[in-house]
Amino acid sequence: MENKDFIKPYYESKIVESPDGEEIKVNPLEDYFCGEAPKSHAPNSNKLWESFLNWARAESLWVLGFGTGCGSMEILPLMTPRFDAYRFGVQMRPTPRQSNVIIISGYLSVKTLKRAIRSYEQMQNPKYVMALGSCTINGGMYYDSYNTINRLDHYMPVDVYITGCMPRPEALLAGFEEMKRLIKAGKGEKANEYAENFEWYKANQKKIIKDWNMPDYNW
Amino acid sequence: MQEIIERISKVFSVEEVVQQNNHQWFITVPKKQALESVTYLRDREGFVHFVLLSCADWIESGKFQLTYLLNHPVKKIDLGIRVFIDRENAEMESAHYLWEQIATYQRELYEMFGINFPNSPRLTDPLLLEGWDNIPPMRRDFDTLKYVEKTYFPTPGRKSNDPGTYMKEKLYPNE
Amino acid sequence: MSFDWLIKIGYVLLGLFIVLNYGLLQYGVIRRISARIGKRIGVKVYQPYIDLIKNYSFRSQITHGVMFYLGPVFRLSGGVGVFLFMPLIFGSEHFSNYSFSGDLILILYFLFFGMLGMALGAGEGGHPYSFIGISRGLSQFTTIELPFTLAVISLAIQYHTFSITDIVAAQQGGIMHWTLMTNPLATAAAMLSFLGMMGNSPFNVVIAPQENPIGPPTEYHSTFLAVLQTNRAILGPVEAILMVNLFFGGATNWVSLIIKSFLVFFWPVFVGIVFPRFRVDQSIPWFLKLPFVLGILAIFLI
Amino acid sequence: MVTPIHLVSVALGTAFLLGFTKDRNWKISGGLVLLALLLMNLISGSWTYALFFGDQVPVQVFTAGFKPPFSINLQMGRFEAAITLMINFAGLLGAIYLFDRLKKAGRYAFMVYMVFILGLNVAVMTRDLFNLFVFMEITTIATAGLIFLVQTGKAAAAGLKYMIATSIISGVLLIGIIFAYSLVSTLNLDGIIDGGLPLIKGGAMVVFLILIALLLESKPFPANGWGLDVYESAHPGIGAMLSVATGPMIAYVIFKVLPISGGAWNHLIAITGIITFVGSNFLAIKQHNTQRLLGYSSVAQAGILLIAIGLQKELGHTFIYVAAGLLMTNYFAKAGLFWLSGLIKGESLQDWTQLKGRPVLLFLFGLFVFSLAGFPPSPAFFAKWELIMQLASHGGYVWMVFILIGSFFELIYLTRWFGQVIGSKEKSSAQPDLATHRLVPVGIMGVGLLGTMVFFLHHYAPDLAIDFIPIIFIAALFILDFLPAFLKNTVTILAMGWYLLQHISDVQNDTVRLIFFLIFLAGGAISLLAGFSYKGKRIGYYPFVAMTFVGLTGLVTATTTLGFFLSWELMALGSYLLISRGKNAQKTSWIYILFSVGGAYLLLMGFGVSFAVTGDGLLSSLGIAARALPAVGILLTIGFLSKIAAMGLHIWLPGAYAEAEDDATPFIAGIMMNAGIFGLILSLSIIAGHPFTWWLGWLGVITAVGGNILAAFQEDAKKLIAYSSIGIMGYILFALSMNIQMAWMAALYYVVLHFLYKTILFLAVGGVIFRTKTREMYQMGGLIKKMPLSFISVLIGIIALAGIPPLAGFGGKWLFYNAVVMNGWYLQGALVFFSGVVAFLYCFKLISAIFLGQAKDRYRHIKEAPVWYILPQYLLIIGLLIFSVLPELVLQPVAHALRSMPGEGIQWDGHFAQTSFGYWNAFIVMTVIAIMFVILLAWLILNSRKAQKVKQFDMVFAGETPFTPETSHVAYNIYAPFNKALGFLVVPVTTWFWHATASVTDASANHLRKWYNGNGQTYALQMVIYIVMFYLIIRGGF
Repeated sequence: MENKDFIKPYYESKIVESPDGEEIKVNPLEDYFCGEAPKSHAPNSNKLWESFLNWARAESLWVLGFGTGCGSMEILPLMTPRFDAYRFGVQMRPTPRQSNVIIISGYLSVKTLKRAIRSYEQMQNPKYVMALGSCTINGGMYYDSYNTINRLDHYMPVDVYITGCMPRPEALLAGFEEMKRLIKAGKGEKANEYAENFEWYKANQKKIIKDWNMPDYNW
Repeated sequence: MQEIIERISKVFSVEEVVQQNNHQWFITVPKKQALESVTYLRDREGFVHFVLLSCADWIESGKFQLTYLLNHPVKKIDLGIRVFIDRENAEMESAHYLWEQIATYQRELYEMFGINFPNSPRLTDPLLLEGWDNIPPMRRDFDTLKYVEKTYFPTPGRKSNDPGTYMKEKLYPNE
Repeated sequence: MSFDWLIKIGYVLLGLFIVLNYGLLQYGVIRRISARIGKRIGVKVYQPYIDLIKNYSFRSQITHGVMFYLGPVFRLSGGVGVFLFMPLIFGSEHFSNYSFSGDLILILYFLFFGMLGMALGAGEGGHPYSFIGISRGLSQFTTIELPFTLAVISLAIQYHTFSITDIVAAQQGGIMHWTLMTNPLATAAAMLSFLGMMGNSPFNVVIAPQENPIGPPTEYHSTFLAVLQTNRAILGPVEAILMVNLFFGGATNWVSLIIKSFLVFFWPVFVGIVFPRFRVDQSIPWFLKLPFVLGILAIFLI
Repeated sequence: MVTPIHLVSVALGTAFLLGFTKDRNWKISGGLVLLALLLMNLISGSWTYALFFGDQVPVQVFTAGFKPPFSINLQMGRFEAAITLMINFAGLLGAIYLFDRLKKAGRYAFMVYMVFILGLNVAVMTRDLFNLFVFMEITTIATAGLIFLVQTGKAAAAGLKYMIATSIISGVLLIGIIFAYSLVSTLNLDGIIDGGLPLIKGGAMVVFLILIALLLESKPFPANGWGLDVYESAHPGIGAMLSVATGPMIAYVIFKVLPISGGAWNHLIAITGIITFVGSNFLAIKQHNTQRLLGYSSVAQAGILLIAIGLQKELGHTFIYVAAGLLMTNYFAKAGLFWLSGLIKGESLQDWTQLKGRPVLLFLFGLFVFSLAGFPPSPAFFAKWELIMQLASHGGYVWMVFILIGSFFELIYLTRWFGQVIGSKEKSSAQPDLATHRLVPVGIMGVGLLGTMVFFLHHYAPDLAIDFIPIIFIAALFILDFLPAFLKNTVTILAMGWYLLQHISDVQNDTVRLIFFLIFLAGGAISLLAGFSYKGKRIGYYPFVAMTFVGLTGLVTATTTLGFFLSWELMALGSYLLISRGKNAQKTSWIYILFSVGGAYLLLMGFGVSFAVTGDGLLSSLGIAARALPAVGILLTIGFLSKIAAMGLHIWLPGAYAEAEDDATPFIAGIMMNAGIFGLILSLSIIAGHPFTWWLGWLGVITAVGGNILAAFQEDAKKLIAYSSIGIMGYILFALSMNIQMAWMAALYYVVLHFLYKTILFLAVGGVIFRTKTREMYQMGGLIKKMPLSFISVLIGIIALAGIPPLAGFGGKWLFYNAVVMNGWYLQGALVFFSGVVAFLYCFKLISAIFLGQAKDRYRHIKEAPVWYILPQYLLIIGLLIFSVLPELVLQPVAHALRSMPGEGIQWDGHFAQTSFGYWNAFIVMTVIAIMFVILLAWLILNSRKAQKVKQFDMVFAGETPFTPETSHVAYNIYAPFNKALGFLVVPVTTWFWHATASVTDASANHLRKWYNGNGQTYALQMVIYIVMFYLIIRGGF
């Protein structure tokens, strides 16, 4: 009862027949996805204007609701009356398109990394990464696990690290404050860094993600 | 419980009986009788709840030990059926027809230990490891640390402490 | 050469500016109030401004096609259009906008302009959740409109006109002349409809943030989203102003306009905080029960 | 003139001579027979000509040189001449057709054939009762001989049954004749009539015996099982003779003998006729054997002829046209069909698929079938028209109803048969037998039928006041059908344009008519442009297109009810034939024609009642009639409702629109549907204010709501638009039901609007289907990038449909609101607006499922719809935009035309429209919205000009990617929650009802036909029972 059809190799090339009987070759990776590499977007040349915009970006942190490891448990209380991150301009968004912050909350297995990269790439420039907990810094207690990464910054550019295993929500709030400070200081340009060092990041990612069945950049 | 063990011993050649505690027993049966005894326990003795299927790697004796843990919901007792299979070309009959969820356990064992369960549904679909290209990671001959050092850019200078000694040093330095 | 039209445009833009700011602040205040109900402190009152600026300040965008562009434009045109055809201040020639080009019916139908455009734009995004959200929204909207239509007809019977200005004029002279007092059934039906129109809980299954991430605008981001936000800041107050004009005596100055529309606007927010969400197949029959019956009574008892 | 006695002498002589020939000299015997028949034709032909067109007077021939009662007298009057001509002509063609059969059977067969013809001739001409009996006996025996010609057991059994039956008849007839002689001492018919038989004691019994015998001979339902068995098992050539030679003979004999009852029997005969007509047609529904079906049809035709004979007093001077129309149609068509059936291998109706791919035979087949069914311009059409009109004017409404019911049953099986032949997917593998001597008689009958049509058309021309040029044009298209399609398309379009220019002045003064005239012709010509996309010849497309449009224009230009009705039927037939060209259209087109004609019969009744009241057939006098009898208006209205597919009568529409060809649907749906509206305007304007219209208003509401909700649940693009049409028709019906000016303005506004956007939508969707080769919307998706032009037209179409400002659709809503409030139909109005919001559901589904969402692999290289599909769309879009900015172009003239209606209108001040309730300035609305839209678009583009273009799977999918376009395209059943909440409103009650009706009809017909069990004794018993029952009934009780 070998049933491998359940998950078909969807992205293999195939030939379909058009209504007129013409044969069409479809290569899903090229035909379904935009293959462009990311571009670096320079900040506005007007310093004053740019710092105004940075202020707005800093005061409006829309976080992608994406929990990777045990740290996601620490994000939920943020929104409760006790910690109330809303008052700092932080709120959760359900889609990466509308978010500008992604929190990698704790250990990141290879399988999750693939999804995290995809979500990160689907966010728009400027975007910020917050790494939560020791596991994202050096592997933490999973430093010798066969399936979790050790250092997040080899795969995506991290703006703020929050140490601890696990850090409490207060630490997270402090992290947000730090991130605001960085953005307002004009240092929140990691998205451009990612675009500029794109090949290095991609090589690292591809090194551990063996079944790479997606385009190099997920628009 | 004792009676159950006695009854089953009459039908199958039970090799070893271990009582873990008052409500948990383990018996070891030959590979050929494993699923028959599981079926027997389910249909005749009332062990209708399947708890888990697990594996231990006895690399020294070249065996994998599979444990089918069953639960008797009325008597509130567990009985584990242990089977030893060869480590080389490890293979076991699939038990998914007894409980459907066993198929998922078997997928896991296939992925983590490389045990083959012929005819088990979706056996080779990746469960946790997408695109794994090494020896199955739960086998004891797989060196995790070496693999990690090779693969995951370990932080230079990172130190690890044995939690036991480290806590003793920190908390009870005088003892 | 007369420059009256230029002056007219100037006042229209001024009105638009006021309404936009009012809308943004209003959303801030309402978020603040609902936070307080949840024992939180809540966002800054000017947080909607920041979000709006932030969204306009994204450096990169993606687009799925031409209709993806046009969707938000349709949506914002819908909002601004409703504003343009709505008389704001009774008795003020300048702040009655372009209401001379069409009456209440024009506004009722122009509300659909944005909806349709948004639906098409989101559809071009190709995201399954967008379609699900749209199909829910459209399904729900069919019956939301029904009590409101009945209320409008009831008003037409009562005042013998579809002109909003005339309806407001008929309500001048004290609270006892408001439609609220003279035709409470129609007011009730319309206010229940208004719950649905504003898309707050219990009628927010369209965007249902927990199960259907955010419905139609799933793919919308940065400037596109900012345009949608701009529209929300305009359309929300304008719809409230419509209710004020029809049922609460209209307004003769900006202060009373803002106070009244704020109170009207707060009504769906209040309900939304208190009640959980309906599924579509629950909300459709709901509108066909009490609000529909009220609407029918409003027609026959006026 | 040759004396008519030679008809006898030639036939008798030939039969005698044949005795001397030898079997192997078939050439001599056959030639002799043909020669004799030719001669007889010449004799009756010359008499016919002389009597009808010359100044010849009828003559009586006395065989023995004495006057009656001492000799047998033959009469040659107009009727005799015509009927003997029919008999002899059929005899000649039949002999040619049967030649090889007769040849094989030997000279005796020729002899029997001659005797048969002889018997028929004399039975027609004789004025002597006993002589009549003798020659009828001769005919009978000859017929039995001919039946035995097919040497099968079945034929032998049928022949035997025939003998049994006819011997009973002869017995009864003979007894009657004997008594008659004993009572009035003469056998001469005129003598008996003068003798006043019914007044003599016992005379009534004599009359009964004679007439019942003759009646039985005409095979009245239900005592006619023997006759049907004969039709079924005899050779088709013989069947034809029974139907077209014996039939007229019997009918004429009854006509001739009937006066002996002194008028007492006239209605009895008519009642027998109507029972036969309805019953036979009813039973024919279940027949699958061709010849048996034709037999039933022949019996039914005899029945309707009996009606005409029985009601000759009521018909007055029109009797001759009615009788001739019925007789001639049956004569040509039935002979043609019988003879055609001889060409077909196999006995079942299914076997007629052998005709596929043979256009000429198919044409003849269609010609015969539709003439029988009474479609114009067949003589039967005019005959039935006169029959209904005269019956109505004598208060014979019950007759009218039953005749129409019978006709409807007839229609059911005839059209189903036709549909099976042309709609069936598999073609019978057998080849028809195409011997020349069999084809020629069929062809001659076809030509004869056409000739009769011309004659009748010509006769009714002053009444019709129609233009013959279009009809000639249709005929020309039939003849020129071998030309390539694009040529025919060009010619058709040019002809329509020419006709428009020529005749626009006729309707210029009547805005309402002008609007419809323009929609029908200009709109039609534009929508026909799409036809240029098709290659090849498209045999049998353009003649029907032309027929439909001739019907449509006829509706507008007609001034008489007959002209209107003829156009209506022509349109129904043309569109039916167009729809039945679709690939899977067999069933739907059948349902379509049933509903169309069912509605048309109601119109016929309405016109009949109107004629009864006013005595003239002018459309303009309908109003006078309706004031006296509102039933006129109500009947007409219900008739027209079936055309606009009001709820309850709508089940034909979705299938018909969906299955018609993609370029035919736009003008069937967008243009032809307006015919129903035109009719409603006609009928509702004459009963305005009647309480009935209140119900109509509610029907409009139900139609609007039901149609729109159903549209939202469709997966088939064309069905979706079709249901949407039902919804719009509901709006219009609702508006027309209100008797105020504003509402009618709204209705006419909607007519123009619906024409514009529905044609645009159907053309656009048709173009998409042309490329994708599927109608299921969920199989499409993402086509916006491949077909942007189609997308834009659908977008504009749905914005207009949904009534969103600034496009013209809003005007409709605005007028509607005003009308609803002015008329006080608040609740109905609100429900109609509810349905308007429901329209959003299907509008969005239509555009999103096709154009938005995920593109499928198979359409990756698809091209934009053909330019000939796009072009008409954009022409119409230009029209729509002009109409949107300047609605007063239509509204002002309409208001002028409607100024006599109650209620206020719109005050115009430039572009500014005002009523006592509201105001609207389409021009400024459009300007404001356009400027604002452009500014906002510029603002967005300014802010996101650098946006990266991405492809279909570049979307957020919870960290995953979609698997396939198919699984990510949300288009199937997307309104499931809506269905769960409100689906109960649209449970298919109507469909259940019609299905139940159909199955009850079917089952009862199935049950009833067991009456004919094929047993000769039973048949004899049935005849005896019939006689007894008849007697008891006329005696007034049991």
